[in-house]
Amino acid sequence: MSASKLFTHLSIWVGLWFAPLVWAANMQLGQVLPYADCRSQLHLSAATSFIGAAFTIASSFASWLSSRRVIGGSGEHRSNADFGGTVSALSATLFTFALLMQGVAAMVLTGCEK
Amino acid sequence: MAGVLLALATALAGCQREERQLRLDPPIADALDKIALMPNRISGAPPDVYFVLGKPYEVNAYNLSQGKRLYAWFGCKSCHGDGQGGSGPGFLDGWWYYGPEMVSIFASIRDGRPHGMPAFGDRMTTDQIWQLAGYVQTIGSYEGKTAAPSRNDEKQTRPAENRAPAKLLFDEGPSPVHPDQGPTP
Amino acid sequence: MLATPLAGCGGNWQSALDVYGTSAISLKHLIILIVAVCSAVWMLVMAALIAALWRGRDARPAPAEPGRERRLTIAVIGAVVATVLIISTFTIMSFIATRALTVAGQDDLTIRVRGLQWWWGLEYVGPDPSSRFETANEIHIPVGRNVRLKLEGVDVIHSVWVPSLAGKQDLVPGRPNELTIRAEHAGVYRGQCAEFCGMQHAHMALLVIAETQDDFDQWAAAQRQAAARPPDEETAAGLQTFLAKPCAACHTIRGTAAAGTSGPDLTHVGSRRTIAAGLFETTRGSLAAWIADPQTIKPGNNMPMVPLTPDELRAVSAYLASLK
Amino acid sequence: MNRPATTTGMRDIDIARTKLTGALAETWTTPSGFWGALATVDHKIIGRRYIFTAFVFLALGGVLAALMRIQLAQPEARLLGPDRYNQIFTMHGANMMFLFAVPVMEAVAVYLVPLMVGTRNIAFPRLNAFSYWIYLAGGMLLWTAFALDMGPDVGWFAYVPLSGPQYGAGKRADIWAQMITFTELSALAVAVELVVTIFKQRAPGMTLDRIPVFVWAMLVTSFLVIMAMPAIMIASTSLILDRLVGTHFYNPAEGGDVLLWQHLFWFFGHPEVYIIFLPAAGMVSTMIEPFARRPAFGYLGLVMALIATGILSFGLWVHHMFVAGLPRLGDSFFTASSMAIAIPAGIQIFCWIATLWDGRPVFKTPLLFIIGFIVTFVIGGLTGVMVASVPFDTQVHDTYFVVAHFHYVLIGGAVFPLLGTIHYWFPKLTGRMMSETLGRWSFWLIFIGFNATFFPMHILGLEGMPRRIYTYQPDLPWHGLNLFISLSAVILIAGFLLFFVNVIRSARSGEVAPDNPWDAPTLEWATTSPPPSYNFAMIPVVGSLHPLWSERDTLPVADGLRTDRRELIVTTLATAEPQARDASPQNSIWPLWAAIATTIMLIWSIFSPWAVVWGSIPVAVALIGWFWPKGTPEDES
Repeated sequence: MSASKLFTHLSIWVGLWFAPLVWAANMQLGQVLPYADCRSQLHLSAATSFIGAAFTIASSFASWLSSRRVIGGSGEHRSNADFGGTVSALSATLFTFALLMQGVAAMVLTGCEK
Repeated sequence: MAGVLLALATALAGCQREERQLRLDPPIADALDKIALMPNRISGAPPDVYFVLGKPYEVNAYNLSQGKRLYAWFGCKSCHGDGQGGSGPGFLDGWWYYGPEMVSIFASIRDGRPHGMPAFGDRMTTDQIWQLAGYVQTIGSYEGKTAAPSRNDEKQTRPAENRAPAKLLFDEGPSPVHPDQGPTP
Repeated sequence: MLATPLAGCGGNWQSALDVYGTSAISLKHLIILIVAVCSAVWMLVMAALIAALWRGRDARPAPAEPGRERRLTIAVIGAVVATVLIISTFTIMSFIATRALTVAGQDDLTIRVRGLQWWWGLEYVGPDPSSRFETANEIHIPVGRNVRLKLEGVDVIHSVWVPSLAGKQDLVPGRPNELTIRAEHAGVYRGQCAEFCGMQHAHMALLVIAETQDDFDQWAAAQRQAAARPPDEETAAGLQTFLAKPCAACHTIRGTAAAGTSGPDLTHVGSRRTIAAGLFETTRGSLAAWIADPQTIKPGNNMPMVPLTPDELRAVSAYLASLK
Repeated sequence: MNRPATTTGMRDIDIARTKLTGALAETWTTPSGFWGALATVDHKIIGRRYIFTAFVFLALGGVLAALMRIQLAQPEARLLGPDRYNQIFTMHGANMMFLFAVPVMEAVAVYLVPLMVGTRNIAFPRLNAFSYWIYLAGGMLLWTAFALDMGPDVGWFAYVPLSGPQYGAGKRADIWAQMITFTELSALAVAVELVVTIFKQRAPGMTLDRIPVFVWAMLVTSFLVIMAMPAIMIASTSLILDRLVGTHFYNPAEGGDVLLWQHLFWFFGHPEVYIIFLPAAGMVSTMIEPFARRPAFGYLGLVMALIATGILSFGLWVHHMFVAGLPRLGDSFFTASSMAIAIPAGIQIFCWIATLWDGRPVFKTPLLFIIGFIVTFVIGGLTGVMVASVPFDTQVHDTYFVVAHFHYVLIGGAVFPLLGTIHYWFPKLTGRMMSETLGRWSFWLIFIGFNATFFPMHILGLEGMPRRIYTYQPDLPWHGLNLFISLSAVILIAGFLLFFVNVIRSARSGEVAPDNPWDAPTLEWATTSPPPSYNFAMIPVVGSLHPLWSERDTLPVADGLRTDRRELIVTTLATAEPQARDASPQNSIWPLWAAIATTIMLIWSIFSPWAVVWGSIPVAVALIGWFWPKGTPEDES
């Protein structure tokens, strides 16, 4: 597989591999940062959640755009690109929703509640 | 197929080991109290009912684990430590003043012994004493019993009972923990 | 959904829907709101399902219409958007209610709650050591005050749950937890261990008695006292039996030689409403039945069957019942 | 297809069509007789065995449930003591989760997935045989122990310290932990086979967007198994180590942590729910097509929902620990993820309703079960949203509300589709149709009995009845509902009995089924009922998502496979272009020996850590026999 082909594949599916990674990382931070939030009166976990949401929504767009590019081109596998791009974009949107809700949680709660 | 046979074989042995006899009928408890000791109060014969029941206090996992509970609750640790000994003798050194038989241990707990071992006969019921005796024998045992309890959820001072701590420690060489202990074997 | 079976609500003393604690009241509002919205959602989905099935009962193939798929797509997207909105509302409501779960005011009364197989050990922790005292299985609290429960799992994991007052919280060995409760009305509220903890998990109840500050102070003062001397000959004999038999090895009666710690403190057992972790009302008879054969009544619990003569049994139960 | 330059063996293109099936049958058949049955690697035979065994465990688990209902019908009942009751509810949970629900889903996939993707056998067929034997051994270990009064009594979740060395007396908890190892081993093996089958053995032309939804569901499920099951194997192994050799994973006094167990267990335990539910959702999406007489609406949405649910399921586990005392903010992150999973679930529900809306439903038994599934699963999903909320959960956690919730999700969400599946694919499994009359009767009995049994449990939970209690006191207001539930359970049990009667009667004397009785669009219906040992005489070539609808008369086929040895086509991952011909293994008795050796090692290791050393020798011998080169060279053309 050539480098450019690999890149195309990765970018079509980016919403399906990158967005979950961001979300999973934020879940882990959610177990760590509340202690820091509570001590320092900051909203670190809110910040990471919203930054994560920005990343996931970007990956959703990236999936969509690169799949459209392949479909617009003349190469083979256009149906696969359509499928992969749509599934990835939709999934990334879902993870964005989860991250946004986590951000809201970090705004409502201080991290000290046990 | 072999798995089935193996499972059956272990299970038949395990049957009695896993049973949980929660209530002892008072007549049986009475009968269990009637041990026959040698005149020097060392060794002797347990009552017949003990064998009829299948030596439940040596081979039954539930009784052994209850014995472990009683060991902590009745303050055995304050003199005997976690089997290591203290102001009282340890059980891990391969040395039993009054013999390793269940009846001797039962008698020691029930009636007490010279040099400070109090009698627990009026503080525990008969089956509790048997449970505790079974457990104490396990600590000082040279053979690991599969029915024996394992480690406690607390700081560890010795290998767990199911690993025959006495044997493990004895292999390392006996270390006297009490000056009155006598010659090490 | 909630109407019929709650007819007997008046006498229900362990219910998340019959609530008298600050926390439980706000939780009940949340529960009713979420259940109502969810019921509406379910009915809408069922209406759509029935309509879909009804529509298609005509076995002829539908005429091909242009844009049918598109209309379906729009309908499904609309339903998904509605779902997202409802879910977001629930989530945010849940966060706000979470914040309200942990309000601990000043001037709290603190009670150390220890979960054991299968009873509750309680220690009232006052500002100075002399005001401390121990009891078991029955918490008295003053109405309208925040009470902080410091939760310790001693052997296995237990969970304290008095649904009429607050949600539950686990007692985890090695990890102390806290739960704040506050009763708005005087009354007797029943709770129960909610985390499976072995053989007698079913019989590990806890009573919370909320009373006025005066009544509470009076009760606390009485609990701080050592046990009264046996008032008559029979109870005196009962005390003697208690001390001479295995009883004293596990139970404490302050003011006597009995100082065991592996069973509940019995100094004022006669003043508690129930014995054996909520199993029976405390009477002389129930005490005698319990002592006579604990393993038949509560199989697997850690109280042994102590052989007593009928006279001894009568005396011990009379003595314990006299420990007000 | 590309014609190879040189021919090294007998190919299907070289012989006449009439002789072709005979030659293939000779190559692929399972020899009759006892040893032939033990040595078979045919995915259909193993799949049928797997399904049958799983249903036996379902029946046994049902008996336990009935015992519990008899006990709970009256306050302070004395039918069962606490010791027996604790064993029974533990066995019920462990049996239903580990010996029924997960295996039966994988079993259906073992049977169907190779047929649905149009190949001749599952990937790694010998591993498949091994996985069945290991599963059987694990089930027998658990049930033998139970029959001998040494069944686990610590709950199917086996929380430490109750299951730990100090409070779990005897070998009961070890038997639970080792049973986990058996079933996880078999589940992992099947998952690996399914992933490779789906990725590399799809019929030519079956691009990603032409994979049947059930196959997608099994692909996602297999990945969940591969990622979730190691967590529980680590947990159960470290539990056995704590209990047997005195390690301190869960001992707080020595730096262990009792909550570590809960994290490990639920990191597996929550995806587990989706390991059971996703295949069921896939079954519904696949079954709904012939009964709505139109393609499932929103293929992309359905597949996206499966994948997203699968990933999200790894971020929900703490919602089982909301009252364990973790920081509320961390808990709330899990509330957010748990709530988010309602969205893909909603997408699927809406797509199914849209399919029915636009279709012309045929009210046969499988569709009844699909409708029953939607009705009950929506309730289970909505109560799932409720328990996902931290404050709500503090009141209902560990109460009968949760019992009601997960029975709605697992019976309503997985067993209903599964029963529909059995009715639907029964002709493919046995060559006979199931009785429609009995099917309808059993559906209505199960549907009514189920709701009457489990709906009142919601109310009991809110009224304060905790889970896992062996009895309750008469002065608590739970008696009436409990009696009602126990009586309703009779209806539910009657429904299941009728289902079993239907299965047995139909298998022996049901109407003989045609190849495609439901006019279904997927590939498994392109072959005979039941399929021949080689599945397809010629491998089909797929041009659409619904090959049997778009190519009603003749399905295009690929040729070039050898007939004198077991061969199948390997295709590319994304686009399913033919890549190579690959040999598929012959029957072998060695997987059975390997399973027996593994069983001995695993059971022995309950009693002694040395079993791992000495027990691995026979395992190694069996594996050497298994993989011994047979001298058939790879045919690389």
